[in-house]
Amino acid sequence: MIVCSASLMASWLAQDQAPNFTAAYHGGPSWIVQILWLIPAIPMLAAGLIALLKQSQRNLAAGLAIGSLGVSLLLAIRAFTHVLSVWGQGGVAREVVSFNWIELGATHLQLGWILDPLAAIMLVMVSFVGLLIFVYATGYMAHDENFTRFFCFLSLFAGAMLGVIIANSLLLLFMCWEIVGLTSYLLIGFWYQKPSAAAAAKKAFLTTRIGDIFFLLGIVWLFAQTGTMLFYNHGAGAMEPVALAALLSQPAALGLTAAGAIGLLIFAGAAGKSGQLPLHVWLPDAMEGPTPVSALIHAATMVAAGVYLIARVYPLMSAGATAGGTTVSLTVVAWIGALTALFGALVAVAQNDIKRILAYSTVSQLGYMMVGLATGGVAVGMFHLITHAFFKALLFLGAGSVIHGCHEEQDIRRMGGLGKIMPVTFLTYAVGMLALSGFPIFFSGFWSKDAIIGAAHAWPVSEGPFVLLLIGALLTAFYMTRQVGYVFFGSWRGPSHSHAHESPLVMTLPLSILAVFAIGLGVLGTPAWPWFTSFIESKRLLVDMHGFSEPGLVPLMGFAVVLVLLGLGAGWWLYMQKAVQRPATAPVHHHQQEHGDEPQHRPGDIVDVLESSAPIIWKWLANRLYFDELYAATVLRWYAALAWLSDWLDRRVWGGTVAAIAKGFRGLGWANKAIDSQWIDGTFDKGCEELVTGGGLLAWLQAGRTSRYLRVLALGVLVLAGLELVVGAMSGQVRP
Amino acid sequence: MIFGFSIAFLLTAALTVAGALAAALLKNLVHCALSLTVTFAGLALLYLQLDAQFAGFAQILVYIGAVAILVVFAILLTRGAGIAEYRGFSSSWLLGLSIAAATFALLGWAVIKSLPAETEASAAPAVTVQSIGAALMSSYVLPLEIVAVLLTVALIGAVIVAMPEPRTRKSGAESGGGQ
Amino acid sequence: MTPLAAFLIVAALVFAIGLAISLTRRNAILVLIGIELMLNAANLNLIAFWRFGPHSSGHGDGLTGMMFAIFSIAVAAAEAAVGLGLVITYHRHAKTTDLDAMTRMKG
Amino acid sequence: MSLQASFWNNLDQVFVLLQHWIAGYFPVGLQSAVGTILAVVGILATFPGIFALTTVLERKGLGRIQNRLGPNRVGPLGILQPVADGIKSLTKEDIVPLSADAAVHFLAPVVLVVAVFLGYAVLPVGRNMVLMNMDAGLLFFFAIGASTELSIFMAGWSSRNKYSLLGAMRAVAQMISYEVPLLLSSVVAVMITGSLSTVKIVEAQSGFTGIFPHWYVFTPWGFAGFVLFVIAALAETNRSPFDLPEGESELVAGYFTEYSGFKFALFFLGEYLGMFSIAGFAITLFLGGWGAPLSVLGFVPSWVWFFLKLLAAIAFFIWLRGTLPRLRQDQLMNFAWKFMLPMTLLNLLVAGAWRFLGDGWLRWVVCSAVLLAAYVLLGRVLMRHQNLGARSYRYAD
Repeated sequence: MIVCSASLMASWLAQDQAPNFTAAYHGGPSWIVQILWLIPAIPMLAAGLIALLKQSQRNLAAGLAIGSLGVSLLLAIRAFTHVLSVWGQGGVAREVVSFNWIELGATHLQLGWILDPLAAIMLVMVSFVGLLIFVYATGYMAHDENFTRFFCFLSLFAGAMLGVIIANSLLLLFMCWEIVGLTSYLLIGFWYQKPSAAAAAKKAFLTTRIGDIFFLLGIVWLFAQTGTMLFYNHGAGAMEPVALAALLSQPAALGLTAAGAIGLLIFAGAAGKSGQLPLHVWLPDAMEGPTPVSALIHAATMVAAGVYLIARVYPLMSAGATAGGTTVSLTVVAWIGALTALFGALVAVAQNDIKRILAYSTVSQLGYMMVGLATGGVAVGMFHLITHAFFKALLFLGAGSVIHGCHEEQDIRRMGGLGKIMPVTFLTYAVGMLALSGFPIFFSGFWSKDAIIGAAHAWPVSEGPFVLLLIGALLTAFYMTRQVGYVFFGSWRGPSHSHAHESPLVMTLPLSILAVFAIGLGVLGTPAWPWFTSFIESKRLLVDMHGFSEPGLVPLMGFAVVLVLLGLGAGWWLYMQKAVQRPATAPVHHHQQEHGDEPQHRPGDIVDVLESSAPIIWKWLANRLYFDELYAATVLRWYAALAWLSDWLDRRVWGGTVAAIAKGFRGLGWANKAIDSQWIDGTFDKGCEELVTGGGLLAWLQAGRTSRYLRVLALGVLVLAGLELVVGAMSGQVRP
Repeated sequence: MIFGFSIAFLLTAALTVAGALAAALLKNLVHCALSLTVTFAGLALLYLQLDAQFAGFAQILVYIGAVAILVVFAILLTRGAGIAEYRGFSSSWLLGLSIAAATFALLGWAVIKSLPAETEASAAPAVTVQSIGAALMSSYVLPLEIVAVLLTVALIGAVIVAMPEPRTRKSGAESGGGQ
Repeated sequence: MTPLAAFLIVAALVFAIGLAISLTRRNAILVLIGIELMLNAANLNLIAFWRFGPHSSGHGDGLTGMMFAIFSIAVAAAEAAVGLGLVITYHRHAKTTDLDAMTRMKG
Repeated sequence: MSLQASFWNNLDQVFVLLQHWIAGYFPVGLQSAVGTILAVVGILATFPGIFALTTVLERKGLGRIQNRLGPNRVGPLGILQPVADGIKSLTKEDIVPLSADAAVHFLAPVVLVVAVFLGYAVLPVGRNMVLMNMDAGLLFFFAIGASTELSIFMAGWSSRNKYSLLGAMRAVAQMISYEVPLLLSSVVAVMITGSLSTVKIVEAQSGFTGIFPHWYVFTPWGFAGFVLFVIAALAETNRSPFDLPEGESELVAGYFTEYSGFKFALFFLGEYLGMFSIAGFAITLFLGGWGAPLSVLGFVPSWVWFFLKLLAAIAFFIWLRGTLPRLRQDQLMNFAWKFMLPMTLLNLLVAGAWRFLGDGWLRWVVCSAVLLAAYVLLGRVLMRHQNLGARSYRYAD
């Protein structure tokens, strides 16, 4: 019944091209796929145009950005319906368009784009959420004088992100990936006047670079092994059996196959982008950017790019997996994801900056997605990605609305009682919070997260991730409740002179829409009607209530629900039932909130309940388990040490030996003074010469002398040419 | 013919190399520039001996007609003209010289080793100016366009670079004329 | 007819001299002159190979080598214009064309 | 053919026949070389002769224009004046300034004269009367012309004299600036002919409709090209009104201030030979070369026509010199870059249109209209910014 209804809907949505389905299969790809490139191209074009605008042309800029993304959204929906209809006809909707970009003799680099369920649903999600956030941003940034620049960056980001999604070539994906990174940098540092923002931008850029280097290595390796960068190319792509078999047959170091090694490298890139454990440090600081940016980039879309990447290369990651078994790379992904999930949840408990809490919850949720991918396959992870995109965007926009309402106050200890003041925000925020913490049945987060937990439970390798995820779920519920309790309950603890207010409609409207989706999306992925899974895997869709009666599913669900309720309850008991009050004694000093620092106490700030009970742990959590400090202490320290060492070498070893020689000679000279005075002068001069030469030697490397560079250049070329010729002589092109 | 080299070739080659050497060794910059033009002319003659009329004349037109003049102007505008600059050679000239010598040795070795000393000269290719023009307009039209753009950009760039800032308008005025 | 090797040797010699100029002379203009010489040597090579090589190469017309030379002449002209312009500007700022003195990037 | 026709024919080819006849006395191996040498001798003999003639013509002509007699002592009506000048310049002391750069100072005039003479190699002075009929003749001429600038610079710089240097700078700047329109304006003829060979260009113009010749100057683009070419040629040869480089009232004698005696004469010679050659090319490109102006006059030998046209051109130059005032440097440059260049470029387009519009009256209308409109508009635009008014005398009256 559902099937035919789905197919009916499909054929209704795609009447005009019902004839050329067959074309889509047998002949060339259908028109929507042909013009798929427009989806990213249009926002990029808009970005270019906006860049040409004057600072004063705000409305035009916003109009361009929103309009272009709107067009992209329409196209995306069209593509989505196309895929739906193909699926409804029972086909595997995967159409690719590829073309040669550069031809280097025999080898040529190919670019191309792809339309399959994965890409289609991501397209719709990104352009839709993006559109809402654009609208929201017009309200949020209304008072910023760099309005136009902001929208230029936003559109550029949207275009690049859509490009990442439709890319069918690792190369194209990597290009867009880097543009995305660039825009993220630009937007985090949007208020570059704030040193903390500038620093955060730099941090984000560099940290993600670390991942991207590995990613690039992986790409190059893959290209070297398979000779193509296309994912799917009618059997010749890198994600298709032939290439994969070749990769599997290739052994690499440490008993890994080439496939596994490349998978790990690519995962490093993904980890950098979506803040997985070693490389997560940039994500919380990224909250220095304007809130819409945090919502769009660092919650909904960009950070999901990593997950999407893993989903894209999933055939590679899972290549060689025995039935029910797993691969090395997937195991790594699962463990790292699980650890990240727990870590994020833990740290989020002890944060006081409203956006930081959300940031850490994002980190943790991304961990969930990774685990989902690794243990349950593409569909599970992607489902959580989609739902999370909606409710996390909702939460961030809500937070933004709160901040906006509280006059740029971000510390939840100085809010409170806003539930009455800004009702819309409160309600929507509560929806988002419940969805995030996975409140049963009604909220999308429940289904998606539950699917992940179920998958982790069924994972043959180890129970570890499963346990970690459960604890994470508990904590998630807890810290979200804590936050809501702080922000919306109790009484206003902020400076008495500032009065919070509800945000304008352009901000609350997107909130409401997102809230609807945060609730509604859940139905797509219930075990009874696994629409999403079968859509992604383009299987036939069946509905059966027996989906629930799989062994151990319901108990598991129940257990998860219990945990969630436990978390909620604890939060309620600690933060709502006796509302948090400001200690009446301490006077209020309202000073400029400095962002991106450890949450430090200021007089007038209330002491958290947990803090008073378990200060040590609290301190650790509040300082994010000292990760930044760790890096500062290790990586940075090493660099510093290296620099210092070279400096020391310069001074001591070079100059020092020289000086020592000189001293020695000098001493000798003094000793021989009585005997012979010529010596002294001689050695003296000698010593001085030595010193001079030593100094000169050191200076030699440094001076910016063009002629010297020329010389070195020429020498290098000479050597290369010589090598070439010698090799030629060896191989006999040059007759020796 | 002397050891298989036509006298004309020997003369032009000697002229070319002599000019280059003079450009390398003379103290006075203008002398360097002038001997450089001798080299250019010699190269043009070599082109003519290679039946590349068009290239040869283009060489004269561009290098002697434009580049040499440009160099000379630059020398005059940078006051490098009259005074034979003292220490014309950089401190570590020996290294540079050895590098150059090594380069020559390498190239010479490659040429000698890789080519038969006596290449039978194939018949002179019948290349008329028409054929060159046709080729420029047909199969080389894209490079032609690109070079056109490049030249335009270079023209504008050179003018802008050499354009005097407002404060130094007086001193820069003639340099604008020079470009 | 003079053998190909002879032309190539002359070209190599000119190239080496140009390199020597740009490596040993201190005046920026002279360095540019050296670069021009090197370009010319390359052109000579191109023409020589065009003359001695097979006359149907690349696009079927036996012109590839000469075209290459002609284009490189054009490019060399642009290069000279811009380079000398730069030298003049630098001289206006720093009152020197001595490469060894051109160690500052601030104008 | 009839006797008379053959007579005229032989008269037309007389020099060619002479050359072959003389060369005939030499062994076969040398004949081509001898023929070349003879042709060179011919050139070396003819044009300096015309130079001698021109000096006296110019002085007398200017004299008439300025309402005086001019040279009239040496020989009848002062015809032999050039001989006297030649003897004088040969016998005069050759002074080289102490601080001058002797070598360059000596080389400069030589280079100039050699370059200028080379230019004649591709100049067809009559039917079958060209030294080298090379495929890229025009390009050769321009390449050689470009290299004369160098000699002028050498002269100005080596003299160590501020007037010389200023003159040289002016001259080089001016010549570079006007080389562009010169070249571009001659390209139209090349476009229509489809060849760079001077001989082909002349032959392309040798036809007649009715009695009127097919000279390029009688077409819109040809006329525009001719005018532009002549203007650029005046500037290229530093003739008045573009004679700033040697403006006596400003810089004593420009770049050859410091030259005297025979070197001075060489410069003089070089200047005038340059003028002749460029005039010769103007004739070749636009005035039908050695072709007869009317079909009925076709029997007259071709070289006669060429030299008649040359003399007419010289007379024209003298007339201009006597008439026009001297420009200012900035006017000179503006004129080159803001008027000449756009017009020449436009002329190229017009010639292309002419080529592709096919026969008929249409192309006449279109081409003339475009050129006229461009001329008028450009003139308006350029004139707007310089406020021309009644001249105001600051010190007089």
